[in-house]
Amino acid sequence: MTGKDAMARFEVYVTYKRGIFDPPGATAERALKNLGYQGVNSVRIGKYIQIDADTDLATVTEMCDRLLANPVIEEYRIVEGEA
Amino acid sequence: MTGKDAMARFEVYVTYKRGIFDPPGATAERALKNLGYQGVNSVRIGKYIQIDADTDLATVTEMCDRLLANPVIEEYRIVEGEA
Amino acid sequence: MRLGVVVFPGSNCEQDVVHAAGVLGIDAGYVWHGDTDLSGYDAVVLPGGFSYGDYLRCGAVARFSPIMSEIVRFAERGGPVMGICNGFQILTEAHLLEGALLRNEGLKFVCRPVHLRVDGSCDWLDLPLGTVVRMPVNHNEGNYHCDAETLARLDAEGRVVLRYCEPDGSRAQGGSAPNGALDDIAGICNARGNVFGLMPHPERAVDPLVGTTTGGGAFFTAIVERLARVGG
Amino acid sequence: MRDDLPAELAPRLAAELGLKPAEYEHVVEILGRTPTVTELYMYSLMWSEHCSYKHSRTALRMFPTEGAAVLQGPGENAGVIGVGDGWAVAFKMESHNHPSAIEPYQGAATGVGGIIRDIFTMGARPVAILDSLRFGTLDQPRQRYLFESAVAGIGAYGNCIGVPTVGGEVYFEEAYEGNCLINAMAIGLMREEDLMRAVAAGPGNLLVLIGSTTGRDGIGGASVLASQEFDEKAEEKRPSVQVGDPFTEKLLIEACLELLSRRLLVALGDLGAAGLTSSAAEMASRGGVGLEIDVTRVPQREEAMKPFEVMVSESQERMLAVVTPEMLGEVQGVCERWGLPATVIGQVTETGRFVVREGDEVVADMPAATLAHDAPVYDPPAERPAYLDELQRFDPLAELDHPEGVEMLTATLFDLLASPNICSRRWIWEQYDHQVMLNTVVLPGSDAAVLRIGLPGRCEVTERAIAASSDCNGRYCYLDPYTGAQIAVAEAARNVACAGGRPAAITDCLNFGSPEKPEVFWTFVESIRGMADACRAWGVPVISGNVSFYNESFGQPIYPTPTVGLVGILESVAHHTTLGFKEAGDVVVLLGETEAELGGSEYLKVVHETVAGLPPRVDLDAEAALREVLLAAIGEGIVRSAHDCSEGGLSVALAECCIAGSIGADVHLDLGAGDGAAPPVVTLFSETQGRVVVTVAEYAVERLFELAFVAGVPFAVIGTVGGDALRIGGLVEAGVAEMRDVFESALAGLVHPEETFASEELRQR
Ligand SMILES: Nc1ncnc2c1ncn2[C@@H]1O[C@H](COP(=O)(O)OP(=O)(O)O)[C@@H](O)[C@H]1O
Ligand SMILES: [Mg+2]
Repeated sequence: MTGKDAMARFEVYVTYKRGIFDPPGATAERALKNLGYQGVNSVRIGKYIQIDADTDLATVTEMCDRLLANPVIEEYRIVEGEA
Repeated sequence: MTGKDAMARFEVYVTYKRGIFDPPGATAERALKNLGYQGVNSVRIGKYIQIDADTDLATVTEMCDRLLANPVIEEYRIVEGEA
Repeated sequence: MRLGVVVFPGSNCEQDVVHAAGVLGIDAGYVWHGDTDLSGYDAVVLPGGFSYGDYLRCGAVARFSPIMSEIVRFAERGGPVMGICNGFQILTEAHLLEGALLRNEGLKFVCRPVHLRVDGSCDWLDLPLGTVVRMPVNHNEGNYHCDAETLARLDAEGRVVLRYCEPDGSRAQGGSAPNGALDDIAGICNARGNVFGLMPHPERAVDPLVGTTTGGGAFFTAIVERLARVGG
Repeated sequence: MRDDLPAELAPRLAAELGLKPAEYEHVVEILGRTPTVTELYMYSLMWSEHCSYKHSRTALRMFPTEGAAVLQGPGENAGVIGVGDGWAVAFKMESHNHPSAIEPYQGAATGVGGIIRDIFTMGARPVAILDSLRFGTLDQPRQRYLFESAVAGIGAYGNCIGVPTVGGEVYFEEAYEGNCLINAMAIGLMREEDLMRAVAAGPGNLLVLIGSTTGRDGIGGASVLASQEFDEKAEEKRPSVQVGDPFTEKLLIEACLELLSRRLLVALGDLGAAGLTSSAAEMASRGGVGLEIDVTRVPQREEAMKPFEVMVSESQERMLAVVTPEMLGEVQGVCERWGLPATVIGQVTETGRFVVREGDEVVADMPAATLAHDAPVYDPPAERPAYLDELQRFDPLAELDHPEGVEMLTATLFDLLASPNICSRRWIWEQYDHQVMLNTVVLPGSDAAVLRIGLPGRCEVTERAIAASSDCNGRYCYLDPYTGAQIAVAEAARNVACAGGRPAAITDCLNFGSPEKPEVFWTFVESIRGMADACRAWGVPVISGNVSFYNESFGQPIYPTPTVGLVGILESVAHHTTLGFKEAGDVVVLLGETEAELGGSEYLKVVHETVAGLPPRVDLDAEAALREVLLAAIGEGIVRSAHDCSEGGLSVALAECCIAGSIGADVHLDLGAGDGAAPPVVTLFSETQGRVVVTVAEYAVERLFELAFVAGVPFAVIGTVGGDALRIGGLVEAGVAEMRDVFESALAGLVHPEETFASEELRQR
């Protein structure tokens, strides 16, 4: 756990919830297959957000809920590390 | 290392190279500060791509070089795991 | 002389280019992305639109269309190629032009007329330097970027053909550049000068009835004139 | 036949799905047995308000729907009128209010997708979109978020499919705070002989599903959401949000139009609310045939989907075609070329029954026509709302103090120009591609958009053009729904006439609260009566439309909002007219007369924070006469500019003409003298209908006077174009540049106050 004063890096992974259609992912999947990568089974495209901040996990969670992810259709995962 | 026949999950993180202006990231940073999160130092927004495929790391690297990332502006990192 | 206008899945300005060509008396036809043959065409336009929905990255998927290998060969032979908007993005993804087009700085799609200053010339487009033209832009990813070295080279070789500017041709202020492009770059050409890409839409500035502006015609007639000169 | 629903559980599931007990009994009666799960889902959705119009059907019969030009009236996916020279135009408006309130970006985007499919289903190429939007006031962050996201979503979809968004309207009122309105209208163009109807025929013919795969997204989405009141529970309904895929839509447009023009299809229908169920049931019932569908043949993007899920999924970007077995190969070839799956999922039968199988097992078997036609019809009680008396009794002139003198009146004009309901909408339409297809002759920002008629790229342009406008002032409708609805039609018609178009037909989107509340239902019926009377008087039929009920939050209904989308015809595109003043020296004429009508005005709202009084009256004959004079003058080529007076009244109209033309004007308005003198606020801000500001060159003044005089339309020369300020003698002194600054920057300023920025754009990937 990073203290209140040190800069930490939070990595946020935002993806569509299960069951929500992901057109960019579907298009990338088709494109990869067309390029000959037959082993590809599925592609999903989400967001990867790096936040360098002097704050804590609870606050980053709040940021996600308020701004960075759209709770209606997306879910997210936060990983905390060193900046 | 996953064998040629098992399905693996490759997680690809695509980010802008250093020095490339990232408009969504910059806007998110400003917005978070405006929302009162003063501790935020920097926000970068990239792509998080999940590929479930029966293939190997070298091939996924090739996919990134050819399609999933644009080497002129982006760099990427691949993490291999279980599907 | 016949202009080939490439149709990718998701292109949506191909018909506008053909219409503009028609107004200018230029013969034009459609080239299907899945084809591999450009014979019969003397120049190629990659039109605007949203090839493959602009998903993943604008132009990233379209550049692998079968026709693209042929377009690369056509360009290598010196054939005139113009990429408009999404066409410009595809040309950069295909490495026929340097740099890349990022999200607009304001994060908004922008459809409005802009002023452009001619700052360079390409092989077939040779408007007097300093000329100011007005044409609409219509994009979400028109924010041109390249590294410092490339920029210096483009500048030194006079390959920045168009820059966003003020109506009097002076440097674009605040809101005048629609997308935050590096050095206000709106259009560039390759080293040889035959491949030209631009974000604004010249085809929307040809027919006076539906153009708020005129001045786009020169971009098409220039190709014809060049071909007439070299006997294409 | 699968028997998967114990008789004692069936009524419970029915109730959960929104079927009333009597409706459930009716289903049992039709089937003669306990329904299966799949059947219950199918009936409940088809008989939902959204799909069956059970509360509105009777009232909608008041609309005139016939006319010489009408090729297809209400009842199909879109209405169609002939516009001359063998060209026809299909158009329709539809709401996506409830999905957008939950997820504004995707809700608005998929709203555009849905209405576009209605258009090309008819065989028409979509050539224009208009969007009609209502939000709460922009001082609320949530409202800014909804507004920004909805605009971004509409843009993202329309821009991607290459159909220009050429116009629309937006209002910000407290009444829409808990329930925004997102109405989208689409217009398509075709040759008359290409008109296609979604009528299944020919037993043995194949049902082919074209486009996207089917997932659980949007199960019960639009239909469930749009048929229930909107409250906290809305949050729980979230999984039904759908994500739009405009790229696939673009491919569908191209593939379907190619299939239709090559005459490869027997019928084509789009999958909208209630998905496959509705599309198939409607096609079958129109054709009087039966259908059989095997859900295992439907390409699915999720594991273990139940038959009912497949049947009611609202996954976007899908079309259902009826194809003869001989044509199947060719149809699949066309689709493959466009990169679209085209899968046989069943066939047409002669039984008249809608049969659903899961492999060999029958999971639903019912008379097809009962799904589409046997929904109950309700005639709910209507009662005039009690609040109307008090609201209407309010007399703005007597009960309020009004600004006077040049300084205060000018300041008031500036306040109005900056009002979110009046200021420039440039911030919106610059996010929309409004020019693609190269047909947009009059761009957004004028009274109506003008599109020349011609299919893109073929240089097949004609002399003709169409003009389109969407209008509805909900505040007027709140104060008096009958008059308010008439004004909606009147304003749309006036806008189109100002652009040079003769009104031809309308579509509508009727947005109201719960029809089960007598006071709401009364406003609904009154609105229809108002629109119908205006349409009948002017010979302008209603050819399509949509009803959106249950627009309420926490029991509070929105303003009655019967949005009108009107299309008019220009015999010659050369006659297109815009609002901006053109040349110094031109003479400014006011056609029509100003009355003391401040009730419901933007002036009352902005200056006095009051919404009360009687809305302006409508004189149906005077409106028609005014349009005729205008169209005659435009046809003679003497009109330099034309702009109608709407919100903000004459002063705002004059200011808009100056701003658009970048030139001032000197105006003198006769206030009368002594006791009869009109208060300046009436002259400047009254929103009396039936008025148009016209400019003509000096030589043409007399001719315009003649035309007006003969038609009995009040005519007054009120000034001259010129200078760099709008001067209204003794009342207003306003520089054009200052007015432009305020007018053009107001909306952007309200959307992007520095303290917050929560934009959907961040969420686009
Ligand atoms: N939501 C919108 N989308 C696109 N254009 C819009 C929108 N709202 C307004 N406009 C355009 O702005 C102009 C002014 O709109 P409005 O004030 O509603 O005009 P009017 O009072 O003449 O009906 C029109 O050209 C209209 O089409
Ligand atoms: Mg108007």
